[in-house]
Amino acid sequence: MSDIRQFQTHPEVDVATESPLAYSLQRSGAPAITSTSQVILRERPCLGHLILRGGAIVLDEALREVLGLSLPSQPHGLNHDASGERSVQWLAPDEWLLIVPGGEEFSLESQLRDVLGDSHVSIVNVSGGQTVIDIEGEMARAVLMKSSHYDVHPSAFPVGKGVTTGFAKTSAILRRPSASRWELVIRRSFADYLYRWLLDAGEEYGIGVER
Amino acid sequence: MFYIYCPYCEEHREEEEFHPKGQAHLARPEDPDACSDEEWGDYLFFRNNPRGIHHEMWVHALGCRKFFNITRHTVTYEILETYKMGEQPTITAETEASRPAATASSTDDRVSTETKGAQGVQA
Amino acid sequence: MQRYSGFGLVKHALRHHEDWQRQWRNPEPKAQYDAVIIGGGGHGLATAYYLAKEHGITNVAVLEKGWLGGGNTARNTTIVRSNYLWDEAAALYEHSLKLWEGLSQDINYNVMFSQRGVLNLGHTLQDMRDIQRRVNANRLNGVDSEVLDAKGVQEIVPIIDGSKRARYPIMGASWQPRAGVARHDAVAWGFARAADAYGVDLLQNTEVTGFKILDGQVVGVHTNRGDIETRTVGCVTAGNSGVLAGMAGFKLPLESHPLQALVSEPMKPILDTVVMSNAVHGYISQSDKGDLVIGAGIDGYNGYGQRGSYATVEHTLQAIVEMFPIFSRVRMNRQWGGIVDTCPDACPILSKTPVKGLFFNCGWGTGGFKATPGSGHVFAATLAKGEPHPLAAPFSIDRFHSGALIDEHGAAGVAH
Amino acid sequence: MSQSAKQPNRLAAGGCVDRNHTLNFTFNGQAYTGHPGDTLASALLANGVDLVNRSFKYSRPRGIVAAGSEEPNAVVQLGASEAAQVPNVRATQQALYEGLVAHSTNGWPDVQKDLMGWIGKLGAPFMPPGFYYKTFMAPASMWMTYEKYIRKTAGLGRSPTETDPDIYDHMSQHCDVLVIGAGPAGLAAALASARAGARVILADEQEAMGGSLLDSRECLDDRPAGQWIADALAELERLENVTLLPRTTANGYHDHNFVTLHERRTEHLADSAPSIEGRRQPRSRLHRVRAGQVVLATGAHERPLVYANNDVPGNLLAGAVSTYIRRYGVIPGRRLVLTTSNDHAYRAALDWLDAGHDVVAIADARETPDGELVEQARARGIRIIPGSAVIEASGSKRVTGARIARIDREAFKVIGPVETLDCDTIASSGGYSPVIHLASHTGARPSWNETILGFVPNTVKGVAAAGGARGIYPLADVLADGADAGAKAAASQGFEAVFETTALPRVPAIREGEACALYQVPHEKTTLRAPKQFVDLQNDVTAAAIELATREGFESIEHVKRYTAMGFGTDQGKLGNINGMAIAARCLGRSIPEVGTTVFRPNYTPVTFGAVVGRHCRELFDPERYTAMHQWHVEQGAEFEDVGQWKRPWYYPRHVNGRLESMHEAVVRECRAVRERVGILDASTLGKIDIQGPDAREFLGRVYTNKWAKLAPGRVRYGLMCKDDGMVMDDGTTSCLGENHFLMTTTSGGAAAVLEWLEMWHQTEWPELDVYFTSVTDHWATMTVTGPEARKPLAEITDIDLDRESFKFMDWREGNVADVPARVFRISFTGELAFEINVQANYAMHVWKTLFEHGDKYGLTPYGTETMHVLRAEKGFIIAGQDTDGSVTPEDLGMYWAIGYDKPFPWIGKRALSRSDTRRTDRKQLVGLRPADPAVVLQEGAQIVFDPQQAIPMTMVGHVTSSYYSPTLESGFALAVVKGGHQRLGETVYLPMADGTIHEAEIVGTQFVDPEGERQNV
Repeated sequence: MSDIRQFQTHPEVDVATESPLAYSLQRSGAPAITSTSQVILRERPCLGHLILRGGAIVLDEALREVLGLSLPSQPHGLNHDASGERSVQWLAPDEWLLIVPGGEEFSLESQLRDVLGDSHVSIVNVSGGQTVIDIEGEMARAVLMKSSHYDVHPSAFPVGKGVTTGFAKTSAILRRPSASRWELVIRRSFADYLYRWLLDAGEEYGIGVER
Repeated sequence: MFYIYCPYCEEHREEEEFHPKGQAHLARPEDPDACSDEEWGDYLFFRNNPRGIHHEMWVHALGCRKFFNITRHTVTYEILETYKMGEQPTITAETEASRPAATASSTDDRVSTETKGAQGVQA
Repeated sequence: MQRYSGFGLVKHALRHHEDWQRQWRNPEPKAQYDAVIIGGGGHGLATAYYLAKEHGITNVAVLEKGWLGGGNTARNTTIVRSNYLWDEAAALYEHSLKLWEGLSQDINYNVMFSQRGVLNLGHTLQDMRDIQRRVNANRLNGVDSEVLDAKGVQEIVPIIDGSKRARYPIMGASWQPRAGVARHDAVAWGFARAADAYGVDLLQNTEVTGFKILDGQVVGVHTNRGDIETRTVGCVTAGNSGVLAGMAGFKLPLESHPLQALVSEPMKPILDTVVMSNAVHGYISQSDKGDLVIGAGIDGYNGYGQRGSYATVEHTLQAIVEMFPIFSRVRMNRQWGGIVDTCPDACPILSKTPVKGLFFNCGWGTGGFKATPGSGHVFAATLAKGEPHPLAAPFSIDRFHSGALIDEHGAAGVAH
Repeated sequence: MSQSAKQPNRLAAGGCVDRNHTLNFTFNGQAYTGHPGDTLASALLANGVDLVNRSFKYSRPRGIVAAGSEEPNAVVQLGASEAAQVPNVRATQQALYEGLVAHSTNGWPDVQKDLMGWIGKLGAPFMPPGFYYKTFMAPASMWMTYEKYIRKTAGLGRSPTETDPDIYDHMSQHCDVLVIGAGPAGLAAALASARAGARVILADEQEAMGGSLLDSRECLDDRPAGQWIADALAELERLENVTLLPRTTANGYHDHNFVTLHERRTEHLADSAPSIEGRRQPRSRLHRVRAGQVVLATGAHERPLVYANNDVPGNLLAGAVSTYIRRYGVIPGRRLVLTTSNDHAYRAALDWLDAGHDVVAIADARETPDGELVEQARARGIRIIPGSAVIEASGSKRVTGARIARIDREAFKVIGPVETLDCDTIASSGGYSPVIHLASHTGARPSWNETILGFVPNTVKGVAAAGGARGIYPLADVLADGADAGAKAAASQGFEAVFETTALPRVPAIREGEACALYQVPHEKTTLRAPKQFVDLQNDVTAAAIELATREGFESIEHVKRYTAMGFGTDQGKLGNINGMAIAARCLGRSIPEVGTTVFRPNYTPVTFGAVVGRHCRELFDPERYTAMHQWHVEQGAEFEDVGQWKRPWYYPRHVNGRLESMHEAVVRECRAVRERVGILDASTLGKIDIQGPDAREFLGRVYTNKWAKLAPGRVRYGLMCKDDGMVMDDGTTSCLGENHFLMTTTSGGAAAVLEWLEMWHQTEWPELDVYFTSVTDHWATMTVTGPEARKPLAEITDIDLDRESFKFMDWREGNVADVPARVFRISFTGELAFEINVQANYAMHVWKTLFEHGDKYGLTPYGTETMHVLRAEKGFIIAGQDTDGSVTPEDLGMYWAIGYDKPFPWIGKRALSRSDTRRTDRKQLVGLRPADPAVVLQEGAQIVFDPQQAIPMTMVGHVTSSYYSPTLESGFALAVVKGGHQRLGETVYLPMADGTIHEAEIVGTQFVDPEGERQNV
């Protein structure tokens, strides 16, 4: 849609890049992972994040065509492509979050816009505004229970689910891509607060951070 | 602490994810300039404040960010239904008045599973 | 009326306290009164007292659906202050504060009005601008008020965390030395006893079920104990005003919300002033019994359940521990909720209504207790004359149509 | 030294304490020992400590009365260090640990020789309820002095004066069935629902689970109760769907089955939480439980009888006597008199005998007690005195005797001679009160049950009481009731319940005689003249006080309670409230249900603030939001300002001549840099909303006051947003990115509210408009390069043509800045030439640093919010929220140019501008103020008057909203609102200050610098 101004945010040359957690890892440090660490954190920085808004049917068709990925139509659905590197998650009846390897988002948006033509949709690149944190380990669930009021019991939160919910004193997207791994999608400006929160919550479980 | 069924997320969520936004079904006058000061003041400031069934708007602020309506009892705090924007409540003060008096669950009837309405009912 | 005094107490003690009189009668309703006040809380009882004392109108009934002082009078955090921003509000609350200052002697009932001072803290630059603005306005309105810096706050409350460590460090405060706290129940009982002595009938367990209105003039009320004739009705039913307005056929610009409070276990004196913070949102004082009395926030939804959401209590205690980290090991004993009628501009309604002879005194939001004597005083004058007392006049319902709101939300600090 | 010599009241055998290990503790400075398994109370009793406290009003000696959460007297100060002080710990609920240090909370100079006790004794007659309302009134000026002394005598323990070393946390829990209480009913309920497959949480407040079974004399399946508890717990522990929470009190029951459980994780170990492998662990944890169904298996509290001097140490609850003997192996005396209204209390006498000590007599208020336990007592030779009760205890610091007489309960009279029995312990039981507190928290009122002589709960949807909590007491029935409740709870959550009665343990039924109603025991003297008969021990409320209250007209139970302070203690009236109600009922000639019950509120037992706060304290009290350049600001030594949750650089003090600049110096330097050369601001905190859709433009026209129909792609416009009451709500610039694509900016503090505002209008009022809003605040980092030389550093690192003609004011362009794709906006909040650079935040630090690499030679100076404020105020640009306060319209601001009066759609706020009050010409309007003395910087918030000579109260006509020193003007200047100000340019106003000075200022326009707006176009 030519009435929308798309914008490639990635530089063509290598420049210094700082993920939302860059400052925090330096300021608060990254506790080493030890044999008694029951929780492990890992940032997956600088991925491509797109917010899709529009009708489910047109967006689903476009996404299938471009990525071979179907749009979760049910609330809280989280679909991955075969590689597991690309995912799309239901955020609201007219809103989805697409996460792809960093750098793919511009061309993906272009391709989607090409396919979507004049449909009334919105695609917004928010890659600089959020980051993903992996949480793993036997006490990962306990840390989540200390942080969010959402029910993270396996019976209520199966693999393939993702929700936007309250987390500490802000909100976050909480996802369960596999049985052993949780993902938090958090906003850049809150990243330091949430990092400190997670380290504090995980202290009694010997939380470690993989860099 | 309310447990609110979000009609868009199709599940119950904690009250802390929502913001109450006051009386539901308030329509902005089509032609504000045709309103008298009194009519405009009524629209701005005068609200229903019933002791009993109340229809109110909430937003799932920390979730799907959708606005929706709740029929709630302002004394018992029971949520009788939640419904999407644009829909009408199935439970109102009038429908409740015409129901047979609800019996409070007593010690003999220890687990009441009585439900009202189609959705958003407190389990 | 039996006169209370220390000497009298000794006399009664020698007689094993066997001759104490009732503090008020328990009369049967009469068929007709010159004025009926609906609501036997602090404001209603004060209205009755001043009607009798200042205007000589004693054929008065106070109709209370439960027990005297059982509404918000029994559930508030007892703060009394008058440092409001706008001229109209400051005048009304200062009028009240002046009445507080002689109240125990006036009604011969020790309401334990303790002028230990109130601090309203500022944590941001904008807070401090608002504080300066309010204090300057108070000063020029004749209300005692000054601005303190962080050091000044620390001097008055040594146990507060005045360090920069805090998430929102304390930058300063407004300080009203004449402000303080009072014993909430005693205010209702004292006014009740004093009004009763003038012959006012205090009718408990008497619930109004409707109004008799003839040609736009109120001529009586229906109650669960029969009908009562009167051509003057003052409605002072915080937490129920909307329902009564509905019975009279009109709406009010207010909503009833839960307002919560809590107390700690009693402790030895450690905090001898009142500390309020709008920015981190908590306010605290220590009662004469030793409890920390803490006001929580107002819940955002309508509610008549006399309870609110637990999260509100959590947020309040977070704020208290943020300001007073030494209280982390102190324990919360009890929490409760009141029902406050809130107006869009956080100011009350003292007004005539579309029904002649029917007056409303409501919408005090979270600020009602401190206004009790002043509210009763100007409302009594309003009922007696049929026209608003000059201090009440700006608080008419009309302002919501004209737009002349008295917006205490804006810059007045927390309106508790 | 033998065990018994060290702990004279410790039995040689029995109980669940570990006699092989000894724990040392001190009480009031005296060293004692106890054993693992003891509570502080049981250890004190084992050591023969009778006197644990002084009462708060009369300073009477007090001892331990109960064994659980209902204990009113044994409230102690705990903690070995100042920071670890805990006020008001109930000794009956505090597990003993090595090194425990406790003190009595009252008593001066100490609890034994309490001088206040004399004052209490002499003063008591003058302290009826409400005495302070009746005195201390003259002279009025003395009240604050009286109050000081009243305050000193109040309170129990003391607050620590140092910061708590411990941490606390919260945990969210969800379950199908929450069972509260792990006594027989709770265990049975948990087993039944867990076996059905439900997710179950079982919480119990005691150190060990088992409840009343822990001191039961009964057998289950022919085995001691302890073995059945162990089996049940073992089974529950094996089940994955069960969470067991011992030492966990359900303290609040909130709406929609939200229950707070307070788990004491380390309080039984030490006064400060021990670290494990150097990792801090929380002292306690608050579980925030959302339960599908709740089973209240909270049991019942025994009621003491109210007789004269019933507060002397050595007066205990009958059940507590059994608990101390059977659970802790402690005999709290040598010679027992039991006074009871029921069979169940006979256990205490049997247990006492089993422990090898004398039971002097049992005074039974019933004429013909005949239950099985009565028979057993008779058979063992205990003297039973029917139709009688203890009417008075003798002794002061310890019971020395019991005065017993025949009583007529109906007539409330002593009808026989008084016999005095020599004893050191009086156990009493007036029956049992189901623990209905939790059920009452959500507003359900209980009902009086005449059969069990107690209130039973009425519950709301999703909650059921079981066993003793609803007045079912025989053990077999309790187990069955619990199992039934558990099965039904699971079934209602969709779990097939497989419960069968055969699954229950066999318990032989015990034939019990009917209990009688007895609360206050009559005395030979009238209540007002008899020795004190205590109802609420903690608050020193006596039967006489209640009688007096009712005489004085306090007829509602709420009035009685408030006038006497009954039930306001830390025990919340668990022991005394029903007795108090019964006494009030007697005095008023009403029945107990007519008097009604008071409303129980959370908490069931008090909870520390720390536990409620959890980890939302200290550095995690509230989020701190940072921009992508935050680290740079920190490294530059910036001072920060809190703007909403953001930390924004306020100013950057530099070391000049070895001294750190003051704020004034830094701001003057920063202002000059911008006005004379070039400065840079981190503006990333501005809210940014991406708006897409064919109706985006129409939507903007409705929510902004000004026009948007013709804004072309590539252009930017300032917009003002009102609420529908016409008052300014927010402002910012919006750029047209494409025909259907806009980028809106909001104030830093208003971002979330504005986004919600847009969504609300779209979703609720105009869903037909095709438009979407997405927050991009965090995605873009924003840096404003501004000043006459702003082009120079930027030109060095961008491929964008910065020429003033091709890149005009209020244009935006795309290009690279420091090799990073950027959107650059030529907008200005300083009045100088300015470029606002937006880049994806991950590259922002690179761009920011590169700007400095190239900007140094031009004097590129970082400036903070304070300088921004000065510069914008010099230009008359408002800050929404500072220059406006919710009572200011766009017209009041004089911003007529931003009001689209003739726009076709009645935009938000338009109608309100024509209300009678908003049309007044004497509204407070925004103007500039120039102090007569240029050295004066007016105070922000200073009030303005026209006539400085007026007496107080003065007529105020406005106030200063923004005021600064301007290095450019070399004078102070201000923005203010003044009544009718727009028509008063050139007039003089006055600002009377607190110190008595009166400043004079001239009303001027709001633009102090470059009113023609030429500088932004250089």
